[in-house]
Amino acid sequence: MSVTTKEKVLARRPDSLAPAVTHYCPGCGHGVLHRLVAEVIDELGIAERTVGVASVGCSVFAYDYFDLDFVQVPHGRAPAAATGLKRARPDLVVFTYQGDGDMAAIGTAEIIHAAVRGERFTAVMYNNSIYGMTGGQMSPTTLPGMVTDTTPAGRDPAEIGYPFLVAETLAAQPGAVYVARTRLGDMASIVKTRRALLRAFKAQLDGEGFSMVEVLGSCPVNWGMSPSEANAFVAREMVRHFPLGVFRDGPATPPAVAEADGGGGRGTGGNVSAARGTGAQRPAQEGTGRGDA
Amino acid sequence: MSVTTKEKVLARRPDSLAPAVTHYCPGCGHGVLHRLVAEVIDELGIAERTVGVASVGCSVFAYDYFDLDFVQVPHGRAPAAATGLKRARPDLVVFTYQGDGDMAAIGTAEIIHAAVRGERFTAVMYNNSIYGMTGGQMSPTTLPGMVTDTTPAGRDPAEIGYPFLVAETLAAQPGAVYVARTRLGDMASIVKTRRALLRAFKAQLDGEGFSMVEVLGSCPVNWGMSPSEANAFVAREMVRHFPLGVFRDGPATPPAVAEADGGGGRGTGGNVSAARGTGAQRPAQEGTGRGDA
Amino acid sequence: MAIAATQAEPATEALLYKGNEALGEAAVRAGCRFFFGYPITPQSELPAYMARRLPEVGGVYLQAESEVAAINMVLGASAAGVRVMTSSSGPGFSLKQEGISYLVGCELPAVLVNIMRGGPGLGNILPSQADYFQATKGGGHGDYRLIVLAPAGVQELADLTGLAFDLADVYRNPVIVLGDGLLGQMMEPVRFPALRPAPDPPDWALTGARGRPRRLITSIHLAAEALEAHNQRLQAKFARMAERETRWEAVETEGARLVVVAYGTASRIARAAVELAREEGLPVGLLRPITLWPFPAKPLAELAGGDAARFLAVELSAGQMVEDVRLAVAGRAPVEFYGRMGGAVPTPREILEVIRRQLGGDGR
Amino acid sequence: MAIAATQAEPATEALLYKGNEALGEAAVRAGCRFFFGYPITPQSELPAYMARRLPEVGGVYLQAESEVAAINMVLGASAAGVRVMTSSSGPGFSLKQEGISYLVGCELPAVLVNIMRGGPGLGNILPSQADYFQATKGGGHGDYRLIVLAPAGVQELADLTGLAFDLADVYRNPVIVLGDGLLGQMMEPVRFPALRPAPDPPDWALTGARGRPRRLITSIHLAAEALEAHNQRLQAKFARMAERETRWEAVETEGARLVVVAYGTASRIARAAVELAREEGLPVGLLRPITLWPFPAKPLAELAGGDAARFLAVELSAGQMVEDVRLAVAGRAPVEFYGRMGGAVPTPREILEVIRRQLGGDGR
Amino acid sequence: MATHEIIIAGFGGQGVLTAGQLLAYAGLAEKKHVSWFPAYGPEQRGGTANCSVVLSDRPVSSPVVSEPTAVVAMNQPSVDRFEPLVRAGGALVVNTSLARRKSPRQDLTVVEVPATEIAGELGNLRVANLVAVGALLAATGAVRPESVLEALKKLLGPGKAALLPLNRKALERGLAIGRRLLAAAET
Amino acid sequence: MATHEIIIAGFGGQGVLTAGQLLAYAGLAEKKHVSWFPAYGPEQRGGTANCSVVLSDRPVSSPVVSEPTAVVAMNQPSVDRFEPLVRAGGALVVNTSLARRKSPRQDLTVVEVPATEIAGELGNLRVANLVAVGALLAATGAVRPESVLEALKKLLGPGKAALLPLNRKALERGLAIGRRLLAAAET
Amino acid sequence: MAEIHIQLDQDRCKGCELCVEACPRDVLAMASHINALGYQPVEVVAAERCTGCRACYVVCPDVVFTLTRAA
Amino acid sequence: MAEIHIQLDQDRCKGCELCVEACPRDVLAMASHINALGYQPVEVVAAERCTGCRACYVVCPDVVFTLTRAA
Ligand SMILES: Cc1ncc(C[n+]2csc(CCOP(=O)(O)OP(=O)(O)O)c2C)c(N)n1
Ligand SMILES: Cc1ncc(C[n+]2csc(CCOP(=O)(O)OP(=O)(O)O)c2C)c(N)n1
Ligand code: SF4
Ligand code: SF4
Ligand code: SF4
Ligand code: SF4
Ligand code: SF4
Ligand code: SF4
Ligand SMILES: [Mg+2]
Ligand SMILES: [Mg+2]
Repeated sequence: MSVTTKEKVLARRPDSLAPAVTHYCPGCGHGVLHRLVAEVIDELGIAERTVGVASVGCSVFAYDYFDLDFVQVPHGRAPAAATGLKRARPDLVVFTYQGDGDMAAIGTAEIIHAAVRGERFTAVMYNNSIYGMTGGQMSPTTLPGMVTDTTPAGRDPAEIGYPFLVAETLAAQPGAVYVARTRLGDMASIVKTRRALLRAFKAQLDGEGFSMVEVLGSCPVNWGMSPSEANAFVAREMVRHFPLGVFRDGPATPPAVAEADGGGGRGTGGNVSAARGTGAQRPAQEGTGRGDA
Repeated sequence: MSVTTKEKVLARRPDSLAPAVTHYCPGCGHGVLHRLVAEVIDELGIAERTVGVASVGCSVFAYDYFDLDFVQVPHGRAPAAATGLKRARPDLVVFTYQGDGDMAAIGTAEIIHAAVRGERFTAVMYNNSIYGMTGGQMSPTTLPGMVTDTTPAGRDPAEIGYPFLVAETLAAQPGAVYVARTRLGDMASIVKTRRALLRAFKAQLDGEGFSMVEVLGSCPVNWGMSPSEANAFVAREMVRHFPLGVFRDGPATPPAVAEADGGGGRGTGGNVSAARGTGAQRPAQEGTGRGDA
Repeated sequence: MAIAATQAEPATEALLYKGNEALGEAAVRAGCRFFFGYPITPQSELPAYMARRLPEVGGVYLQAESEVAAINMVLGASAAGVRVMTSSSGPGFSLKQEGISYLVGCELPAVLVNIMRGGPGLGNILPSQADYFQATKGGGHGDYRLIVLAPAGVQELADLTGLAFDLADVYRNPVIVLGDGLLGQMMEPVRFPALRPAPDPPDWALTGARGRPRRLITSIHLAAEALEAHNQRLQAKFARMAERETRWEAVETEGARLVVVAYGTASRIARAAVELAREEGLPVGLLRPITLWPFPAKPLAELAGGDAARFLAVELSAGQMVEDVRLAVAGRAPVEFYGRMGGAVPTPREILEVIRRQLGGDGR
Repeated sequence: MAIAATQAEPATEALLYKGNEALGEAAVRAGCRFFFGYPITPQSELPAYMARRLPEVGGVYLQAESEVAAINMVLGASAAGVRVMTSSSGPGFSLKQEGISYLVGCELPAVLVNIMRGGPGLGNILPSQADYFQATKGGGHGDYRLIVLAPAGVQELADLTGLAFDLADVYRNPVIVLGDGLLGQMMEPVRFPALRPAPDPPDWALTGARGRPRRLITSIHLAAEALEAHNQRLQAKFARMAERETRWEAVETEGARLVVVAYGTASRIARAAVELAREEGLPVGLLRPITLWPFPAKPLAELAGGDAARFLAVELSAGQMVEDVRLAVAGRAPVEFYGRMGGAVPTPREILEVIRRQLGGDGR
Repeated sequence: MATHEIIIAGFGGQGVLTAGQLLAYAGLAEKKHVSWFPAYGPEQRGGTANCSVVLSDRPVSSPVVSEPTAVVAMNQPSVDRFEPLVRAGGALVVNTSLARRKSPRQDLTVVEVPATEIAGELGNLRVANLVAVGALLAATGAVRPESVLEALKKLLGPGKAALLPLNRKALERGLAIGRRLLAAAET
Repeated sequence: MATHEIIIAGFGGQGVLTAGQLLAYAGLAEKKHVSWFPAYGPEQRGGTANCSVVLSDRPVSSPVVSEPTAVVAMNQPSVDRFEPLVRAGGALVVNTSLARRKSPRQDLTVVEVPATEIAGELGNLRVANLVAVGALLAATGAVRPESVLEALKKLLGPGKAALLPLNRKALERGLAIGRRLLAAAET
Repeated sequence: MAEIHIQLDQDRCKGCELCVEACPRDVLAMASHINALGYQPVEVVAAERCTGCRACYVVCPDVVFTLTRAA
Repeated sequence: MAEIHIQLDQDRCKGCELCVEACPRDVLAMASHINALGYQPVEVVAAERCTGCRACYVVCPDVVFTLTRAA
């Protein structure tokens, strides 16, 4: 069934998405997020110079689903590999696609230092509060009380803390230029996610620094919910622990010096590059954190 | 020359400090920080149940200088080892003593997750903006423009970012109960550092969560300065990039939920432990960040 | 040290257990109360089991932020004198190599589990034995040796796990339990010994220097003389282990002209092949190393000096243990290799074919 | 691939270089433009050199946040098709093992330097050869092999570094340059070949799928058949390497009754000892493996089949390479071992004593 | 037969792994040597699965069955893959609801049972596995049906005891069909 | 002598490593085979240091000198440690400003020179190493003094060329003292 | 509104029902047959009601929909 | 103010001069001799001026000072 030339296309698979059927469970948001990334790449017309870095998690086979050059790297290390790639060929557009376990646990140091140094790639994180691929173990982003394979009595914050907030932590790093958290589920939230991804890739194209979008999504299978229930859980519960919003949007700046003396006049006698202006650094929350963002 | 009983002791080596002569370079602040930690342990009367965790850096031989049980662990992993120790024997008082390279580079994931989970030990970090032990390479906390062995033209923030702010980043993690940054040099700043250490160990004794003090100090040898110049550099330059202050002082709370709905009423239907009150989470800066703190 | 206890305590009824879960239960019964791990297939049932089970006995399961953190949590807990375990598979076990080298240098006991999968890289999650070199020759830096236990069934997995804790404590050295996805996932009946309480902290543990001089645990010895002396002490310890702790099983090796050498999962299939061969009247035996280090070189050398005219190493790898067989046999008889890789598992009949070819003399 | 180029280009005047710095310069001349590392003694002069030198040739030096990050930056850069290097010592090299296994699985070239120091654990910063097993048998998981080059002097260090890049590209496999603190710190004259430009990206590199089908670099093969096939391809490649790339130096081995086997730094001292022995008229030769993998088993076997009545392996370790010597000699002659550990370096006379004892026949 | 080497294969959700475990538990209760081993297709989610079960009066050598004495094939791919492996004289149970046999091997005892349909009749598609197990027991006598029911009781636990009658019924339907077909074949 | 195997030893700050490098550079300029190897005490900061320098007309085997043909000992611990190792007939230069000899070995050419004091006279304690090197050259002729000066020029580079005269003076003072002492000894 | 053409790639559908829920006009429903993946796929039951709002396309994780409007 | 007793463990002193700078009363100065560690250590040159303010002790990285006051 091909689309005839007489028709106006309202919606179709983006070119950067390969036609393969994914291995994702029914209703899993990874598929939606893949499509959004592909749409943004198409919109920016950068497919021919984009390289993706696949991480280890359910999205490990992302390389089969995008029609782009791809490399698959060790668990958690996608930001390091992306750094190597981008430093080697700054003309490429580079993005990582990672899970919460991948980025918020084993890959913590790599993502933070990418943000500190202002590496010019875009990190996309699918946060489903669980290790999906290995069968549903706790992640650092698991919600308090959530029962998983390794928190059989529910995550107890008194023992193992509250969820790790990746977007906020990265937004606070000096080399970050765009950091946002969005969610999937309904049409409006998906459209907002697309917009955030577009801004993140644009930030990379501008060459100013590190960009990242954390996307809250479901894992119906390991949560033991129907796809629809799982989406509702994202909208109702996840956002209470992970506020949606843009946490950084502006040129890379050293937060400390900025606070101390307004960002000007620093330098310790060495080759300090021209001081760049102090961008907006406070979270500009889009929604109220109550699931309506 | 022993002190006779007729005299009042104004100042003497704390008992928890071993009499060994250190291998530190003349004027290096590690010696002062060792003494302060020992004084605090003496003051709290906890020497007999305290275990130190030595990291890799110039302070690797800290175990020879404290009169305490000690274990020396791989570079950057002191927070993980301290976690294991404290989880195995919660009755012990456990602290790590780490450098900026150790904690802010290779050990980033370990220290952040200790703060996320609220591990009940105290981390002490000596931040001299350089890898002292290996001969003066750049650290993630090296100042812009600073010339090191591996930034021969000075750290260029446009290429490798501005310094990583460890205290601020840790203070933002949900399991942190006390996080401060102080400096060494003059008497007043040293006394403030001692006070911060005391609060940090007390927080551990209270059993509420993770505590940490980042102490700005010198490396005269690798900075190529006299001890006195080096101290002046800390007071004048370092503090402009690393504002002094208490960044967290209050019970562990999940920042996100606290922001979203005031910290009450959370829970996702599982076993959420009794919600604890929302402590002060905004940095309460002690000084102005201009070296007079 | 109560090595005997593990074996001697009255066993409970036989229960059907998955390998990974039997491993966990056996650890708990051996007095292990602390587990630090990071999820990875095909060992994930083990952490999940520990997460359920340890709180019941007053222990702690903690999911680390990474394998690197996990092995160093183990180091910290071990320094405090408790029985502690961690577990992973290929990629994660590679990340623990620095920590393992430190554990040895610090002389800290711990039980480390590797449930092997297909490699290199991410590979796949199917059974493999390609981490033999890493386990036995030292994947980490420096001169060191670990006892490596290679169970071939679920009961033995449970038994050797108990033994692993005892050996780790006796020698103050980490012990590896090396299995693969097949062993971890399969179910067999198992009888566990009675629950042992967690032992008291040993006299080197860090417990706070109350009423005694402070204790220090470190792997640093700056002077060449000091580090050489430390290494000599370690080497003497390794020599003692080699002398006392070598374990193997010989199946119909007496009078065998061909001796198949295989461990773990591969030995199960090799054993079936040997049975088929015996049914055909072929003079074939099986030597099954139970400790991969220390490797049972002596029994192999004796067989090579005796009736055995040739050896056949069978592994789920490109050929790793076969090097140790060759070292043991030292040229006295040909040593052939048959292996499958990447998660492929041979059938008994496939091995029987190889045996027939060997005995047919084509290979000579 | 321009292997010959490295050797054939007109050499510049001899310059006195520290080993670590010569390594860096040689890498730059071989077209390496990217270095990702993390400081550790005794290799720190190398990153410092690269930090100064690479910007001069339009390259990038980046100090990673850890060795784990460094090896994965290498992976990323290699995937982009550039010549790239990383470097470390013992503890840091252990941390790279997962990444190394991935590089092999992904068939990505890279040059990895380990300037060994005393272990296990933190040990000390003195010269050692105790990471031989890790380098040659695979410290990471899965079946894999790397070419391991073991230079014995600064000129050879420079030459082999150039060769390492070429071999890595030819075989699409990482290559290890294995030295120790002594080699890294010593100065000797060195002549460098002319500067080569960075090569164009090869036809598998990720450069963006402009005008061609997309490319994929991965180590994952989920099905047993697929991963076995991948491993078979890799093994075939390793076999080709073994056939073509074995390198060694034989010094007066002809007619020698005792052959000393030593590599790298130890071979320098062993050579002095052999010279002393020859001066005394003792029939002693030296076989120096230049590639540790593939190991020069054939020349050793030939010597064992010829005049050599015995072998003496000399290492700065508890005895690692000696296993490969034993495998090569396969029982045809006794193989003895002499080693020092923990940074201790033997004197030539000390080795001469051992040689005398061996030839005196006490050991027989 | 001293040793039963059984493969039970089907789609991911058809309960083939559980069916195998039931046989192993039953064998254990009968003091046999037993082993159970699961295998999944390369796809992680959904896809196919099978398990090897060995029941023997001597210690089990290989737990991976390569030449089964009996196969239960719950769908067509399983028939295609495993029918050729069954030993001569062995048994093959085919779930005809989801599979048609391919090669009519003459050297096997074949039991064709519409397990899924019967389960549907019983009101729960999930008990198709027990229907098939019933048929298997009819064909092989590998373990006694009562042992399977005992095992089932244990596996379900007190929480799900209510499901027992349904499962028993499924097992019995399978047994009955199997016995009937075999009797018919013999006559 | 076809091969000079030299050890230069002293405290961390005494420039013993640089002195050794100068010899190696000089040897290289004279087309000799050369090697230089530094060694530090176990203390990282300050402490003692030494280096091995080999100058030879054939390829250098071991770069680690264990039986030196000549030793320059800038302080007492260095005399204590290295004097016993010098080969019979070899040379020993002792910085008498910071060391007294222990065993008056008769089989050595000994040059005692107050290098630190002379350097002090010259206005910079740091050139004591060159005074000692001068004495060493007088005793061994390992390389020509001009080669050392050439090497020095290279090492200092244009930036520090101003230091050249001072260093030259130090070298010459050492040479002169050495030659005088040796001449005295011969007569 | 017959001008909207909903093209369904039914063999990709995993039957998650998210599109059915998302459609504001009840255009979609689950079919009763099983597709190649083993799922009951979505089907169009009231094409004439479709407004071309794209919600189905946007929420579908498996890119089952192609929507066109007659020009 | 002779009541303050400054006890110096001179063999620990590394001659960094930080105490000399820190002393508000110029009680301290660097000695001319070399100590066991190879440094010119600090010495007390005007004990009578000492107020017992502890600055020297507080800034000294090498715990050279013990300060007592006659009771
Ligand atoms: C070094 C290493 N450790 C562990 C694993 C096992 N592993 C694979 S995916 C994964 C976590 C996946 O969780 P997440 O990143 O949240 O992705 P999701 O599957 O939830 O999308 C883990 C722990 C591995 N492959 N490598
Ligand atoms: C795994 C590993 N990587 C690198 C090193 C080398 N190393 C030792 S100390 C150090 C950094 C020390 O810097 P810092 O932590 O700031 O402490 P400082 O010496 O400045 O007090 C490094 C990189 C090591 N020992 N182990
Ligand atoms: S396991 Fe969870 S995250 Fe993974 S594909 Fe299934 S639903 Fe998606
Ligand atoms: S190198 Fe720097 S940090 Fe280390 S002891 Fe010396 S002055 Fe202190
Ligand atoms: S485009 Fe809108 S109205 Fe039409 S089917 Fe899709 S969701 Fe329903
Ligand atoms: S959202 Fe997509 S996959 Fe889900 S039912 Fe609708 S068409 Fe099928
Ligand atoms: S106590 Fe105060 S006044 Fe006395 S010497 Fe010390 S700094 Fe000076
Ligand atoms: S501060 Fe301490 S070490 Fe420094 S000069 Fe004074 S007494 Fe000596
Ligand atoms: Mg996840
Ligand atoms: Mg530092």
